[in-house]
Amino acid sequence: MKLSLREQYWNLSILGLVIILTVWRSNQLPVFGSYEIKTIILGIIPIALLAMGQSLIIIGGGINLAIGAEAILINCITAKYSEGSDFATSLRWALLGIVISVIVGAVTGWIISKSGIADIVVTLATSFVLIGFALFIQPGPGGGVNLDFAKYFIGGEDSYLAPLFVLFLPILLIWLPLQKSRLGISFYAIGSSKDAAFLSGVNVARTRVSLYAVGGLFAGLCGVSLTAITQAASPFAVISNTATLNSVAAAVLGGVALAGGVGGLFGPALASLVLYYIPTIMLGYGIDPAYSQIIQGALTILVVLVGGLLRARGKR
Amino acid sequence: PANANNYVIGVSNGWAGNSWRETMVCAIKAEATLSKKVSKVLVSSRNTDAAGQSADVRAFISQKVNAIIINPGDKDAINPALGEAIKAGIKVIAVDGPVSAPGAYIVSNDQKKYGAAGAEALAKAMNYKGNVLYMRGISGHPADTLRDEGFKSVMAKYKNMKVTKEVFTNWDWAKGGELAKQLLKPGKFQGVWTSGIDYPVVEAMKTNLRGKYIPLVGADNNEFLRQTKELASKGFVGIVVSNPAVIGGAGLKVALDVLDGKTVASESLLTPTAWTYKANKKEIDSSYFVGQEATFSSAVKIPGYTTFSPAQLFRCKAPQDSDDGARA
Amino acid sequence: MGNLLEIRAVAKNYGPVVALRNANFTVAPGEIHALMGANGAGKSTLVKILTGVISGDAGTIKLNGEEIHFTSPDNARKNGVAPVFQDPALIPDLSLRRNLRLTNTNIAKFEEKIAYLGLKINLEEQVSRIELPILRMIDLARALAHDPKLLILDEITAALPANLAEVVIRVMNEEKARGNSVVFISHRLSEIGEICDRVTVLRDGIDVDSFNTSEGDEDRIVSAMLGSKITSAESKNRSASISKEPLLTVRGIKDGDKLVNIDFEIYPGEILGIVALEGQGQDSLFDILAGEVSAKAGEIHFSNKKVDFSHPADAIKLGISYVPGDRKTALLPQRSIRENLALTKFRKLRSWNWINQKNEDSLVDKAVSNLEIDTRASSQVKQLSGGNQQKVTIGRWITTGFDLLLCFDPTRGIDVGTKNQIYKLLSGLSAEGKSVLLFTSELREVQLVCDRAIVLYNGKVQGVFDAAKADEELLLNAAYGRN
Amino acid sequence: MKLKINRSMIALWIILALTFLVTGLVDSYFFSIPSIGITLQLAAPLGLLAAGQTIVMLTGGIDLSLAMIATGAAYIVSVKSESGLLISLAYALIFCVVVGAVNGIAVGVFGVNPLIMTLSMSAILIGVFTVGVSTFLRGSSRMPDLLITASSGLILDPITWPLIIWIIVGGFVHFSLTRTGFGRVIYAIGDNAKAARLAGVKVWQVQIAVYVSCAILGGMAGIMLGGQSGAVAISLANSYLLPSVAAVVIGGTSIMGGMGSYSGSVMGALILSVLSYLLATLNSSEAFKQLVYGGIVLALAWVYSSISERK
Ligand SMILES: Nc1ncnc2c1ncn2[C@@H]1O[C@H](COP(=O)(O)OP(=O)(O)OP(=O)(O)O)[C@@H](O)[C@H]1O
Ligand SMILES: Nc1ncnc2c1ncn2[C@@H]1O[C@H](COP(=O)(O)OP(=O)(O)OP(=O)(O)O)[C@@H](O)[C@H]1O
Ligand SMILES: [Mg+2]
Ligand SMILES: [Mg+2]
Repeated sequence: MKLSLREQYWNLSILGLVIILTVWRSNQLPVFGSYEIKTIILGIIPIALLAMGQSLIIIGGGINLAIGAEAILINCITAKYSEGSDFATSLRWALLGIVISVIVGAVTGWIISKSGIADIVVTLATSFVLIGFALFIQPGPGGGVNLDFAKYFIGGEDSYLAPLFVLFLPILLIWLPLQKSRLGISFYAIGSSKDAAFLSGVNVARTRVSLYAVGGLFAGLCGVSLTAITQAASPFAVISNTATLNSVAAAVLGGVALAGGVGGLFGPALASLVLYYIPTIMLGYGIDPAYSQIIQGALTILVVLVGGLLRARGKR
Repeated sequence: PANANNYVIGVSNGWAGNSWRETMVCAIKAEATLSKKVSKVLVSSRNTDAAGQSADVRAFISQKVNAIIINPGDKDAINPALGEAIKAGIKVIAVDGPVSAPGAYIVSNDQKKYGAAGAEALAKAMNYKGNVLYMRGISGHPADTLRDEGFKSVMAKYKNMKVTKEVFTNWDWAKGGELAKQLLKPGKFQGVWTSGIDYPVVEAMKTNLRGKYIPLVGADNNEFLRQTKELASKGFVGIVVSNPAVIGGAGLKVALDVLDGKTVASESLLTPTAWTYKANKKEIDSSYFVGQEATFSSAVKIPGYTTFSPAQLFRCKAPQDSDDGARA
Repeated sequence: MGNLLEIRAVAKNYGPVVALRNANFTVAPGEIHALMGANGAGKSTLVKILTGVISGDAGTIKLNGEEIHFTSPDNARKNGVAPVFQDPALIPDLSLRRNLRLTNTNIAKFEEKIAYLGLKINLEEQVSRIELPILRMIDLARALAHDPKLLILDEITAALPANLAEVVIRVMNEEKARGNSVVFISHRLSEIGEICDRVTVLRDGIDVDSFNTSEGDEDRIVSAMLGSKITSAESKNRSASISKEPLLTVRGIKDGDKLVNIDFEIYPGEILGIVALEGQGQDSLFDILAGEVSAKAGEIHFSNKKVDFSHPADAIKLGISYVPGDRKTALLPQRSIRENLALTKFRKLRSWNWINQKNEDSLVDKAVSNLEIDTRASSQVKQLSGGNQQKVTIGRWITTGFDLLLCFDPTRGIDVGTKNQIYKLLSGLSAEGKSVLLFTSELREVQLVCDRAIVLYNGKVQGVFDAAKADEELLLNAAYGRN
Repeated sequence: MKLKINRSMIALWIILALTFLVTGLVDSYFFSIPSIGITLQLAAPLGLLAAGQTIVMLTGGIDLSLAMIATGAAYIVSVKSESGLLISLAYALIFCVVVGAVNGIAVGVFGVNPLIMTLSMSAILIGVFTVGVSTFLRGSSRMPDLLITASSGLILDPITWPLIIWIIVGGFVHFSLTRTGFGRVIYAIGDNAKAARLAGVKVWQVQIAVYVSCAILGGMAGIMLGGQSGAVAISLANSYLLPSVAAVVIGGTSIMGGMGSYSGSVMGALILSVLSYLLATLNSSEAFKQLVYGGIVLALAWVYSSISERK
């Protein structure tokens, strides 16, 4: 599929930024080898997967403030029932967790369609409900996972291939085919103009259910990867809220328009790298982390501002 | 291979925007500066989950720090990353809460005793009878679970004392105050135990009980110390349980000892004390800092571990920030 | 021979508003059938029910004698009923190719139809970058690509320049020649008589008349549409009263795009018509005069003073008011008629004043009764039909007061009755000494309401004409650059 | 129009009455005069936050920095109170105006999406205050006694000072929105900013005024929260951010802008406060409470929207 010009520019600028930051970071480190690369990829997997799910939903004209809670719930489910288990059990629970996440997403989409309440409101409420469920299942930190299973996510020793696959397989196996399919186009359609989409024969309600279900798929992947990376789970609302807000920031930095209908998943995946690098590079200099928060906030505003100005110029 | 006077220390704090944690970090910086053995303290402090803290730890490994001081959000979940660190020869010191990674050192307040010490003093103040409002921290949080164990073990001893209401404040000051206002009714409770969310509860006693104070267990928060002092004459019994934030400094001390090749116990637990104004007037008076924030953790030294003065702590300068620092 | 389409006793309520009361409508095979009716008569609602966009409250629909109930436009298209809706049905953020994918349209066939319509189109182009008239043609080509037995065109010509409107008429005739049927909705009476076989007129949700065009004429349509309240527009003839001092002088305006060099002037009390084919830069000329965008070069003088607008507020302060072509850009869709009418009163942040309810009531009541706005759905302007919405956008300025009114195609998609009201309104304003700059896509309006007209072509003023001499032929020739 | 608003308000009244009754059944002390006084007192800061959020949401925006603005204002007042109450309040006011103006300029002039702008602003403020607590904002964060009284002082059961303040400020907000030109343009730019511009409204000026007003209301709420706690921590108002949005939304204000009212948000704030009381008194696990809170907010929004949509 051909990307729109705007999207190409955006992705290229973000890619440029990522390259600059990567060089910067690599200069900061005594060695920049496969362990360091693995470190970076593992550092962004959860937020990147979540950002992809969020981006998809925003593209479809929605927003999911419960996406972090969804991931935490799946994290809790899989970690609880995979603790001390063999490979097959861990795999089974991982798959089941993803299925549950898809169902949770679909139900969320269904509620939004059925009730006619704004996405923000519904997902604000479901975020409490999902954390409630997570607390039921795993009242405190704990759980575990089969180590061989976890290896498929975190890789062995210094190899970064496994995490790289975890990061890119969803894009290759889910996003690329989806984007070419009629369903994927329908996501853009309902995000761009619900009325026009309906007149074009898109079943808006059903598409929204699928939209949130696919978003749930990414949240589920995020939850499973959390289980694999940490080999445990923690059911805390603070964590899920932070993750959700980061996913929105990454989506926007990645060129997804909050108005819907515009953007892709490559940009947000790259943007989560930017969000990882800023504090990490500042950390490398021993700068007070409070400043990195200020810089990250200011940079986000700046990127969105410049992007907005460029877009306004492009329209003329 | 690091130069003995040039250690680089990484600090990972997974919960930010809270003065206890800020003081903990400042204590690490102050102690590191004083030791003259540290060239840099790299701090990552943000609200994050175990995956985020693992990422921090791995970034420290890439950075080849000599030791990592971590305040873990989770006992087990950071183990994969900490394991990699220990394997790479980096010393790992967990402060405030434990980690289960083999080879890591733990410097922590004894949270079980924290729960018990406050409960014991509360029982005494309540004359071993009456109803207790039990205001915990975050449901499922390891420290909360340990404190609960200690608290309940004491309560079990006294047949005439009953926990009639148990709530979670999420260690949120506004929420704690709100809960206290919603729950404190005249005559309903004879004492309150809080997991450190203390001073708003005293405010709630003023409004709800119209000044008829009941004993309250809190932590060594600056504002609570003040209330304990000033309201003592009005019949208020405040029980101050120490939970020093400067434990970060103790963590740094342990880190340096380990780096210097000294033998250090794998677990150092500090025993909390419970003060009341009647019994510990001197300690409370000397611990209260007039010009400090309400939530400031007032215990500014841990004998045997920390060496900085309050002023040095308040400066909060890492070696790389100081004009006299070892090296930029 | 049976009917292709048979609609019986269809009804639809939107809450308290009855959109369709009892509508009957039949279309024979190979017939071009005009569906007429005043604004709000229920034409679009009927189309939407027929094509499965919404479901009716009552009634039956038969296609080829079989009762059907389409659940979506897609469903309708698959069954040989292809609609072109009044509102564009293309997704703005998607490329054309992906839009076609969405409607399961055969690309090759679509391209063939595009060629057949005489257009050239890049399938990768994003829809939001395509101009409205071309979008309407694309909508048409897409409908044709589904090989419909029944083609439904809801006010497709409203946004089309004359040349493209002709193409649409050619298409309808060729569909008919192939034995297919067309339902054609338009407010342009002149189009109806020439090309339609049969006319059905809706009034207040009821089909009040239906006849073969050979049996009746435009007057019959108009009287059926309007019931008793028939009015016809009279040509005006009063260009004598124009003074020598122009109110507005425009010199050498450029917009960096279509407009190359525009010069003209308007006198107090004058209605100046502007005529141009689609895309001659007329919209950006209006935007410049209204202070919405600034010109790249040139000068504007108003009341003998050079002016420079950086915001519409600057123009409004001087007495220049703007009624944009797209009502959606001028209205607050979710707010009441009252708030829409009174909006300009509160444009200044400084005027943080208490609203005088009584004053406002009388102001609003006056505007509503002057303009005969249908207030059945007064709580939200978006529930009004197009004509009533247009009245609100003009009414706002009448309550505010102005010296020069910029009107961009105010009668587009509006029924004859309302049109005549608007003509009368404009004439009345000019009699009070106000000036009007009127862009119109309906050439006959120049002689109906204007004193003079200028024709834009190639970014310049091609000619200035006295309305009395500016018949449609002359204007059209000038608009095509022939004179 | 009258009919529709009344229907929605009736729906909200019914919902409030139901939650009120259920809470009273669970905990009979809730019906006592002092308890009602406390509930209203606790609702006041939420009601003020919701007022700011309502104004912004009516323009189609959202202010996610509101909690940090509230906390910041309270922190500044408490730390600077040694230099005098009025001076410390003036500092807080300046802080609110500056932050609100930056939000408003970014949104109104540079077209930055409000969600992103205020989210980032919140991150920036957290950073600034974290640095500030140990440097330029060092000091005792105890609230001055006068403000503690203003935030929780009793006048005559169940009437408290915060309730009076809320009624006065809330009434001012309500009438500004419904009866003044400023209110009209707020609705106008939320409904269709382009149309408002064409009608001569300087949209950016309104946006700035709106975000500044929101920040000032947030600051008041923060000071009230600080007063109710007795002292200020830099996480003071965090847990009020989502409820401030929920109250507005339950009250029927469209998140897209242009539709809604402050009276609805007041009802939303009251409903959430009663709900919070109910959850505090329930003897159940945290998990269950989270479930119930989310479920009830969703159910309320759903019931409300279906009642007020049906005509
Ligand atoms: N969503 C709605 N809610 C309430 N009333 C509506 C709604 N949509 C349309 N109406 C009302 O239904 C009636 C018919 O509207 P419709 O759009 O079908 O008219 P129309 O014949 O297409 O007129 P026009 O030529 O102006 O487009 C109008 O009176 C209008 O006010
Ligand atoms: N099942 C349906 N039957 C009939 N019409 C429908 C159906 N679903 C949607 N529509 C129509 O499609 C349009 C958009 O539908 P949808 O219900 O998705 O909008 P909405 O969610 O109410 O819009 P918004 O999000 O703007 O409030 C509406 O005009 C509605 O009339
Ligand atoms: Mg119509
Ligand atoms: Mg219509």
